[in-house]
Amino acid sequence: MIISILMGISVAFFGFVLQTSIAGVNRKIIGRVQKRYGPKWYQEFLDIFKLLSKRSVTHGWIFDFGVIMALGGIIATAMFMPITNDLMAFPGFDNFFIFVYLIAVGMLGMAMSASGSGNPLASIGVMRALTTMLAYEIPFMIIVLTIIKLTGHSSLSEIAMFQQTAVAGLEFSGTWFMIALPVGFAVAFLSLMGMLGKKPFETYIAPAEIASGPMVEYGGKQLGMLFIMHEITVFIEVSLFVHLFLGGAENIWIFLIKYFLVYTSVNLISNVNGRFKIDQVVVFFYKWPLLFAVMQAFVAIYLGWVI
Amino acid sequence: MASLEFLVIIALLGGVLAYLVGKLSKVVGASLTVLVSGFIFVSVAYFGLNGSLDASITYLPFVSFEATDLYLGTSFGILVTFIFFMVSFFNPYFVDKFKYPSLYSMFYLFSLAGVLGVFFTDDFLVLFFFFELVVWTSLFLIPLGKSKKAASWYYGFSAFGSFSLLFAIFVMRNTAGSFNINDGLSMVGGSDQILVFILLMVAAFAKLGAFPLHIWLPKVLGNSPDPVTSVFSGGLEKLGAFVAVMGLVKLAPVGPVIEAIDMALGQYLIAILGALTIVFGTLMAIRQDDAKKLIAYSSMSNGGYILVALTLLNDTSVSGALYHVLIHALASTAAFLAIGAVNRQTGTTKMSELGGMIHKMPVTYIVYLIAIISMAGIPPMGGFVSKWLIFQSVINEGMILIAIATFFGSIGSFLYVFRPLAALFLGQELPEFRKVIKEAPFFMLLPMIILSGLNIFTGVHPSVILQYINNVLAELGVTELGITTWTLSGNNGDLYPALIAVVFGVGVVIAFIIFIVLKKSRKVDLMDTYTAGNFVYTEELLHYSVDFYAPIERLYEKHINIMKDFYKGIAKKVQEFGSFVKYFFFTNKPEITVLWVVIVLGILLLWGDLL
Amino acid sequence: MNSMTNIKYVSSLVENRFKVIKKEIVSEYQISFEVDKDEVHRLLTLLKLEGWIQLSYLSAIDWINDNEYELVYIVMNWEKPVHVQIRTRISRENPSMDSILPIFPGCKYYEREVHEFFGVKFPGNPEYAKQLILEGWDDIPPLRKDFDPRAYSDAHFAKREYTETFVNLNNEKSKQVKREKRKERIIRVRKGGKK
Amino acid sequence: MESTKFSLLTKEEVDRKWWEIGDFFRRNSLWMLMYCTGCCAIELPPAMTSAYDMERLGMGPMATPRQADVLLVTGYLSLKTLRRLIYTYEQMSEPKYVVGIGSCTINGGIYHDSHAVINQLDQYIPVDVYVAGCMPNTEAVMNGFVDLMRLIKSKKANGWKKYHKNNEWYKKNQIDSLGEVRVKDEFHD
Repeated sequence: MIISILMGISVAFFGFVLQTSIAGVNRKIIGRVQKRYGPKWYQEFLDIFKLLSKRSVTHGWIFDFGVIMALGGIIATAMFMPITNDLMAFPGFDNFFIFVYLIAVGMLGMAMSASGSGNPLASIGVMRALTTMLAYEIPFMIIVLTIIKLTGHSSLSEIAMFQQTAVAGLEFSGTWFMIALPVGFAVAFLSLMGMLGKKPFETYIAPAEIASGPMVEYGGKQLGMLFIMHEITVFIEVSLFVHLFLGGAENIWIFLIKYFLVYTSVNLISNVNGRFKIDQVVVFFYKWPLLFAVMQAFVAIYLGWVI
Repeated sequence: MASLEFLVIIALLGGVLAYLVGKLSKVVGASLTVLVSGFIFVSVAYFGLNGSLDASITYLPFVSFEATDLYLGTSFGILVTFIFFMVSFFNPYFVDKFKYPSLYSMFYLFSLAGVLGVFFTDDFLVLFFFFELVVWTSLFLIPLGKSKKAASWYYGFSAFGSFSLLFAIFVMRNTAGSFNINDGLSMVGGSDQILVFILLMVAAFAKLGAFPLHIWLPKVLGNSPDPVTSVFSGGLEKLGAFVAVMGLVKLAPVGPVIEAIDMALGQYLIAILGALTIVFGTLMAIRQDDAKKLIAYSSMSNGGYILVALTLLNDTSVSGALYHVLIHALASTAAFLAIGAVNRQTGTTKMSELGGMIHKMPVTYIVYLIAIISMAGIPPMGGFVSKWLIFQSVINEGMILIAIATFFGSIGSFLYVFRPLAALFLGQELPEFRKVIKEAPFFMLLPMIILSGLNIFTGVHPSVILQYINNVLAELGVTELGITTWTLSGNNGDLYPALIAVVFGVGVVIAFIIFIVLKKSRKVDLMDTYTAGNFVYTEELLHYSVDFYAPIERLYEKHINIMKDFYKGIAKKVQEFGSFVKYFFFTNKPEITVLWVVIVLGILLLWGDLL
Repeated sequence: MNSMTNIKYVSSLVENRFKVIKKEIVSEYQISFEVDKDEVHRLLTLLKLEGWIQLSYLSAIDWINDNEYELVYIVMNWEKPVHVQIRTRISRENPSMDSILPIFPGCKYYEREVHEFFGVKFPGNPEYAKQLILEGWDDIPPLRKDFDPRAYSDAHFAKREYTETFVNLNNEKSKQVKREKRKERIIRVRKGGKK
Repeated sequence: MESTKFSLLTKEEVDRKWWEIGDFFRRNSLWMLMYCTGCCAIELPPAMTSAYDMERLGMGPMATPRQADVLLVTGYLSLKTLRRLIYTYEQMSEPKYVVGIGSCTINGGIYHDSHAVINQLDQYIPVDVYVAGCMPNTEAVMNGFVDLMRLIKSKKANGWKKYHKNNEWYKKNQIDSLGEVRVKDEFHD
């Protein structure tokens, strides 16, 4: 038990280091796309440690407690995440729903803390974040429903294994769901962009509009902890995607490559986009992605048409 | 051995006694409800769990109770008496505000007696009698609050439900030959079965406040006094779930089986209605301004989950439904009690008028926080386990449309439960409440803390309770859920709730260590916030609580009155039809009467032999 | 072309009914009339009825040599694209002008601004004396010609002191006199200033 | 025994070491709050975008004073603006630095004789780096930032400490020029 928990903590730490480095590399890539030199690849680390070294302000106990709850919830979620087929802390309990709902603890903590700061812009940001969540989760969940129904497992590593090797008795096994469910993949990719708060859907951050939304009152260590939380959240969401659609990973290098590709493509796409209004986000997700998700689910579950 | 009859008589006599004592002293009369309901809860729980409840009848006429092995009734009975007991702690504090305080105590205990009767009887007529007892007593509890009209809405829908229940009873009596519940439900068949199914479902929907019979629920829950609201949400609504279990699980599945999803048509239609209940409740809850109404709509939405889960009829779903009944009773009662405490201290539950209660009422805040975490289905609280079970079965059946609704309800619940949290407790501390507000008195906090503890316990160690629910499943003829001491196994994966709680604890400890080793923060005032450099001196200007979800409300606000307009339209059509009939049949114009006489005579002359 | 007919229309409209002291066609979209102080309200009422429904601007000019303020009202018509300037002169001693609040309610803030920067009083506007832009101003209104901004600046704001000395090349007599006056005023302000 | 090579560090020395490590992070990740009061702000877009690319130094714009490290004052400051600037400066989390860009912040520039514009910024809040010029070149602006980094490295950029130490002096100057910093009228309720 203790070893498993230590293992989980190291998974969370690995996720933090990995995502922070890849985010730095991505900043460099985006810089090059914009014909700039770009920052150092370890710039994100510098930013986070700088924030942790500053002296911040606090608005009362709920302001701090929310931040602790947010970071704690996200670390706990990351501890369940499998990295490769056999590199995980709690084999058998990496249930998909744990990730979806345990991540919400972190979100709730952050929302609570932001509202507790007494700044109206923070509350507006929280409102927008929750509304965006209502928009992107449902198409994503429908696609995941399809996957769980097809594989018969809700455990991430089992789903990944299912995609890696073709077993004789199992239908559809052996192909990545990225290829098996192409429409679903596209929908889930859009949802992933919403989850990561990337650009057409970054309505709840909107620095020029509501002064970075929920984070408006944070500075110093609270903001640093929220940055760590954000990096781990991105790690969870992207690796969720890797395991669900890209067939997981046999070893750590494959995981790194897949992870890098998914995150970089999300980033590149988001960088050529503007920003939606909040009601546009909802209408967008409930129009085509939801329709296509339902179509894909129907076709795959009832008709059995899977590539 | 404790006799059920004895408990019912205790409740009734206690009610009368509370009335008499309440005439002398309001508070003592109300405190009597705590003692009586506490006694009843303890005896039901102790003897019920031992399986040694006595069903024999000596004094009460016509009444008969089930033999001891009734797990379903016992589990519901323990839950609802527990809710009554917990809420009764609030009675002494609220009884001053009522117009008829002694009557309040009496009716409170009478409805407890009714609830006991409903859950433990084996006779349909007795069930109907106690059902009506609950309806009539609770009917008089509602108008003690803000609105008398809410009571009439409640009465209208309840009467509709009661009559359809009565009709179903008569139909079953016709086939089974006796009023015995199990005989009636198992022997009825053919077209009678469809009729009984529909009638029972109407009764269940009316009591549970499910779409399309939901209109009374927010009105009653929003307007009745706070303890009554809590009792309704945690206790009395569960009568509907009880009737739904009868109709959906005990009765054989109704209608032709749909091949693709392997489900009977009747069940599927109920599942669709349940899904609509979830979506409708969620959307309406998002746009409420009154915190009580908001939680009321959330109760409606959770009722939808129970219905959806009961229709699926497999081990995970039925156990999920029964567990959800428990979880929702605990969570929504805790939430209503927390809001009730705020209401008592401030005098309002409008979210646009309140703010910053956390600084004065931190315990109430924590209670509410735990309650909403459970309600939104976030681990490590109980709501996660029940929602996990329900999702497992929904996904396993592959029902896409139902799944959309359940996912929507679950994500939407984050939205609406967060709203009172932000508006009542967080945000700026408004000056008009700053001085007068104190934390609620200890005996109000006690039930809230107990409920919170149970909310956590149900999420960390659900096996104990699910073990008991497995007995209920066996009794209902459903396969039992796979449980070990710590893990649950669903259709496509296992869950280890305690592990999640431990890991969450580890995460929080790590975060806390990071927080504590870093430099200490400088404390600033709540008003010292980023305002783009402007000087703001008024708290209201920095408190965002009016029209919180305006952007998303705007997308559907034109369509919110659909059901109300539908009922109004029906009422109008009935009225028109009535005047039409009146014009032709009950007119005072002689020529029309003559015409009818001629037509009737003509028909008799021509086809009289056939009639 | 059409615009010139608009100009003609408005000038005939005004000149037939009012005694115009001075008329100037600024451009094909703008015309200016100078009228007597008493006629402003009637003229603005007429123009509003004729479609000049928007008060675009209200300001003042300080003609210190004439010992007069000139108030300028600019109104705009959305159908006939012509800005009409109504100019009127009021005395500089105890300057006062009846408010046009009943005609154009939007003048509320313009009048407050003019009062703040020139000290013109607007009886009829209950709030004209309230502070609008200058927060906590304690001197004579700053856009008056007899207000010396430099002296105010020297008295209130610390100047950077340089160790090097600079020679003033343009050392004419008249400037010296001015400088002397300014110094006196600085001392006066420092003594009399509220701060 | 008297020749112990490895002596324990005292608490001050440990603190100093930590502070130096912190300084390394701080100078490589300067987040700016741009208080674009005047025309010098036009020099910031070229400094941020591909021409000079501020991000390679780890600098970037931030939305609120709580998150920022550097307060950038670009150009003249009217009395009204100065009130807000002081309020904003006090909201920033420490350590915090101020960069004044343009002549107006140094001695009033071309607005030196205006009744509404202050002349010398460092009378009211401590300024770490000035960038002279009306307006300064983008190279000069970038150079100013590099100077600030150098100052942080050599521990000379301690304006925020001065503000604590000489708080009464700053407050007196503010009150002398502004009357009161936090104004209250009909627009602030």
